[in-house]
Amino acid sequence: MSVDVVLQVVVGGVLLGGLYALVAFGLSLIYGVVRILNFAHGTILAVVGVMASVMFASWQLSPVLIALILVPGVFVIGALFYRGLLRPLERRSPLEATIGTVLVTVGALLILSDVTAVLAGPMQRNILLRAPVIEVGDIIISITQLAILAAIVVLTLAIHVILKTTWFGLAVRAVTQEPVAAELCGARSLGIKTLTFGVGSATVAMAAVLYVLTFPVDPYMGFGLTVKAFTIIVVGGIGNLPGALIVGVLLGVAEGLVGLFWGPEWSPAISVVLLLLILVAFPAGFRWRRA
Amino acid sequence: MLSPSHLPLSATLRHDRSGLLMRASHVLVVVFVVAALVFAALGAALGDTFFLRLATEALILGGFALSVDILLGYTGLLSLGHALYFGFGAYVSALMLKQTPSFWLAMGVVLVAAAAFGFLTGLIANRVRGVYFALVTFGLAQVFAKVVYNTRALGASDGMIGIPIVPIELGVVTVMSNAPVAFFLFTLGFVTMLYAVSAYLLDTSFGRVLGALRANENRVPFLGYSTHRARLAIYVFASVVAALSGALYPMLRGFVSPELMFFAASGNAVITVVIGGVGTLVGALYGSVILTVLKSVIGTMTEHHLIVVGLIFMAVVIFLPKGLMGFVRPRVARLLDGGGR
Amino acid sequence: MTLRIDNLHVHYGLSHVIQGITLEAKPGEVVGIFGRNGVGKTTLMKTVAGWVQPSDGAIALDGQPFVGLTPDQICRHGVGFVPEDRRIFPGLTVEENLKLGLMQRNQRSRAGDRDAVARIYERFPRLAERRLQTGTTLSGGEQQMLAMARVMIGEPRLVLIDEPTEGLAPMIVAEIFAIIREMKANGIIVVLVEQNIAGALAVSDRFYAIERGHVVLTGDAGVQQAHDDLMRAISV
Amino acid sequence: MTGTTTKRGQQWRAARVAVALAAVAWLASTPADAKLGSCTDPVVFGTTISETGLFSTLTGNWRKMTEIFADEINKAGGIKLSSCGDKGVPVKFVVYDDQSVPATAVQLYERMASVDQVDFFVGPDWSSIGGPVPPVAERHGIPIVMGNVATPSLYQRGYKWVWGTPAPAVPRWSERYFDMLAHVDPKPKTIMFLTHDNPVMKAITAVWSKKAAAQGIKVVGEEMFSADLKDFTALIAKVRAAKPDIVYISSFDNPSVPLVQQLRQFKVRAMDVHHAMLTGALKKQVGKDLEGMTGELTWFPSVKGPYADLYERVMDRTGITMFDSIWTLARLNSYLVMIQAIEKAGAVDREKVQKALYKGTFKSPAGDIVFDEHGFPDTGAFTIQMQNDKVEVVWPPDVATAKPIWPSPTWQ
Repeated sequence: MSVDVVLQVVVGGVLLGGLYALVAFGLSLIYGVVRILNFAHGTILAVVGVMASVMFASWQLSPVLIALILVPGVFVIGALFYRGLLRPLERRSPLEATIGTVLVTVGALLILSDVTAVLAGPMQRNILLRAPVIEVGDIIISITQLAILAAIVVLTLAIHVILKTTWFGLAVRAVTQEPVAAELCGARSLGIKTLTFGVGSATVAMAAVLYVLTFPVDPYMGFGLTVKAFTIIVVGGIGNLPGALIVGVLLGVAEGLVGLFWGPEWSPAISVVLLLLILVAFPAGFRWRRA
Repeated sequence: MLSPSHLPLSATLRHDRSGLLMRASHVLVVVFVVAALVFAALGAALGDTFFLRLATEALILGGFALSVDILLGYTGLLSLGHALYFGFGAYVSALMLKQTPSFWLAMGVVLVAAAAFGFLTGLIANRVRGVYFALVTFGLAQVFAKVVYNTRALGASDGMIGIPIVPIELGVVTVMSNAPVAFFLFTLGFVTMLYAVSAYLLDTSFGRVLGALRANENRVPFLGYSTHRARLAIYVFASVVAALSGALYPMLRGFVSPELMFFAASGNAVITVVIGGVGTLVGALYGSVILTVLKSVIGTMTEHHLIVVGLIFMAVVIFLPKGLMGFVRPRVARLLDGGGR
Repeated sequence: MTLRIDNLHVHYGLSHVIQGITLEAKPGEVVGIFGRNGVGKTTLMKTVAGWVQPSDGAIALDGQPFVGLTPDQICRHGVGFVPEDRRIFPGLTVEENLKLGLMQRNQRSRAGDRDAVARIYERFPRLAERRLQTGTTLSGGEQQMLAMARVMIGEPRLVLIDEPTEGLAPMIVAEIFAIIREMKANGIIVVLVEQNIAGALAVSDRFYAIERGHVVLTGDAGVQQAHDDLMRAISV
Repeated sequence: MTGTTTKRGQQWRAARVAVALAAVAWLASTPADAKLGSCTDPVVFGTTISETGLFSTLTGNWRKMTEIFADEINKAGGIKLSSCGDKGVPVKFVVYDDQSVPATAVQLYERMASVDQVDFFVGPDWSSIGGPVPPVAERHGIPIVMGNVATPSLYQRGYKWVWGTPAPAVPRWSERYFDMLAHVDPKPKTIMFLTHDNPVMKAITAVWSKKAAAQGIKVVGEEMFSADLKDFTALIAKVRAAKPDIVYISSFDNPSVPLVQQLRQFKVRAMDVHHAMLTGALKKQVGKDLEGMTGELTWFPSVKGPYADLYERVMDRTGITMFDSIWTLARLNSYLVMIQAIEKAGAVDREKVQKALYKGTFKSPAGDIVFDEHGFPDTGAFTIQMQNDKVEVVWPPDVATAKPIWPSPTWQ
């Protein structure tokens, strides 16, 4: 196997992994602040991806414009989903609340996937931009890929800056680390949770638009992505975005290399296996412990 | 805190209350069985096969849901991959029956194999709690389903077909697995037996430890039980109940396919329990009948059944959090209580 | 400006933890709450702060009823709570911890925030030295200082302090009592739960002794006879 | 005693519920009015279509197509029965959605056998569903002609009532393509197989990699991928390293969409890229990237055969083309074969129809369907190529609409 082949796979893996990391950011924010594992998280990517490609196919809108239309919409829907359906469950006993949130988010997953499949068809779609490619030796990188990579970097930095410098970011970090203390300080927990659900969903929506620019989406692919994103935040640490970025990229590269050396049919399985191994090895290692 | 003298009193009160509820469950099972017998009589009189076989499937899935309720209702563990054990039972049974069509041998092997399999996988799953438990069980089921899906010897994605008709010797009578009425009655008896064993086990002191386990995880070690071992034991038991129910599936339908292990199957069992009522045991049986009827009607009426299923999912969780039995059972208990005095 | 607790009852499941407590505190007053472990002192504090919902009774600050409000709402009505385990944000810096305390204020400006942080640093030079360290790297005494500073920066009207001196060196204990005196001087109502009875009585104006969810004794902290009664009431 | 009355009340209520349930079930069922042996009542065909789930992309509009098919047959006078004095009897369909789930399909065929009391079964499709359904037909003694169930071993289980019309059958899938490869210039020397992880596709690769080697084309690689793979970089890197003359993609159309796109993006070069399932659905999704690729088509209107007009009318009225929906031929063939079998039998009689089907030969627009003793047919396919954004049949030459362009210029 030549070095070029391996490098080509690594480049593809970095790109895919960066997108995984973006998906994981949203899940990490939501899980950290609201403590609900949103099983429908990855499905948002699938659904928004399908919508974006339909919009592109029917009206030839530019992907930037599509993002500007879809992302705020998803923000609002995410926030309403939390307020309308999940928030009322928090009043129940912890066990009932856990079961309730799992079932409601799984129910949302089923409905979202199926409604999308009915309206847009169950097939795969993407936005194909015919961009020139750069050839470095035997390695091929398209301009689209470079643009996506740049967008991932910019978005990651933007989220990082928001978390580090704004009041919202401070509150998010505080609630993630010490929900009790944050409320003691007067942080408006309902507002922060609602906002976080919106922001987390909007982050996936952005990832979705970038994703369909090179990889296809279909309405039923979401759950696999949720598992990947969850693997990433479990390994990288909840609320730790740089960690998520590194782990996401490593996961993307690992999937590529497993495909290269072992067989592509096993690529989608490694995140599940990795997740199982981590949870078995460190059953409580990733739960935030008070110092 | 309370004075020590208060504790035993409240504990007895609570036990009486749960005992009453359990008795209400038993009454509801009797009602269920009677209704099923009436249904069987009707079916036999009208010479029906389809509805009887559909009802038999509902019973089998009810047994599967029962095992999910044992976990969810009695230890608070939400499994999203319990179809793994249902499918395991179905596959082991199918493999055995293709070798020798002996019912008791197949069931025996399923019992032993499922206990061993449940123990090994339980060691993994029981390392984590809460939402992580849901995720690990989901992951385990996915990995195994993928392996089955890719294994030629197990029929891969096509599954295994051609499971022979099995004679079930019951001493005086022999039930053929393709006889609609007889096999329905046999399955009814079998699932009722699964219910009775589960109810008995959960009513022993061991069962009450589990109840305490759910109520307060940190306090149980002081009672002198190992929470980990108790949890593992119930996990193995639930796996065996699921596998024994699954073992009947190939006898009814004559085939097994990897879909039996997929998330949809696990998810269905969870909805069944939630619709029926978590922690009631009998709710699993009622829930299964309701869901089977619903899906059968929806399935022939609309092409978009998943949307409907998803909506039912959410609606039940939001509006009927205690399920059907959570609503009915306390009323029956009150009647029983009134009748006792 | 008074805190009024009227016939408060709290249940944890089946146990009746607080069984009708009535209590009052005025601005500039330090009220000590004493009792053995597990008699409901911490529960009382948590109930005032909104962490536990009472099953009966009323709590009001300045005529504003608290029952039914969420902890963050109560907090923004001017109630600061320094819990026993301090609840420092482990991954945030000292300065970020302090800034979170500012969320308690209802009227805020950039300049006001900056001034408030600067004033706290003046008062707590140790925290200024460690402003960019994360919460976990602080010593126990420093964490307690930070917890109290985080409450003070929000300019509360009522401060609930639960076991502030537990496990700390005598020098720091003295410092903590000094801070409580400053709060009192600023006209803040302080409700203090403390095992160090002698030290606590020295800063308190009045005290309540609690036994099995009831107030069994109340008295003036400045009177020696009351001290003796208190010791009798809460020891066996 | 209140206790006993309560219990009795419960039982009464339960009995009422049971009766109500049975009544609801009865109402929910729609018993068809067919009578075996009758000359006036319609002949009822029972079938399921995978309208939702995994295979739903492959069955667009089939319910409507089925109704239109019945309509066309009935307009032409229905099924001619000699036992009824060559009087035509209308045909009627009972159609359910099997949700692409074997268990659901089995339930529905049971239902059609006992509740709807259909006369004959046609369909279903796909091997995973075609496996468990035949025992239902066997148990009830109802002849079944399945559609796209292409795995030969499924038929070799000693069934008496089971036939199928998959087109093409796996052993003859790429027959004409490999015939073409033997005639083109320059001759390809190497081939690489990229296989979708699915039993049918794996079977195709197994058959045709052997055939390629026998024909002197060296197999330089065989790679598998799963349906949910989105990033094919690793696989394509291997293709680029192996430099095969022919890239043979053995995959359903949907999972290979990103593969085709990424093959183009990474500028893979070859004489030809062949797709075992080059369909309109694929074309809709990858567009121009398909240009120059070759594939199989089961039937094309230019191939005039018996019943070609009927099929064209049905497809026109439904609004589908064979290229958009390549599985349509086998589906329609299953209907057509059953109708011919009933006409041969001369009566609506399951036993006589069974005898007519056994080792029978039936007409279809794509050529004769000849059943072996297991009920498996012998049907091939035509080789097509995308030329100037249009589908052209390029092999065999006698029915071709265009000459093959070789080597395919878009892959240079």
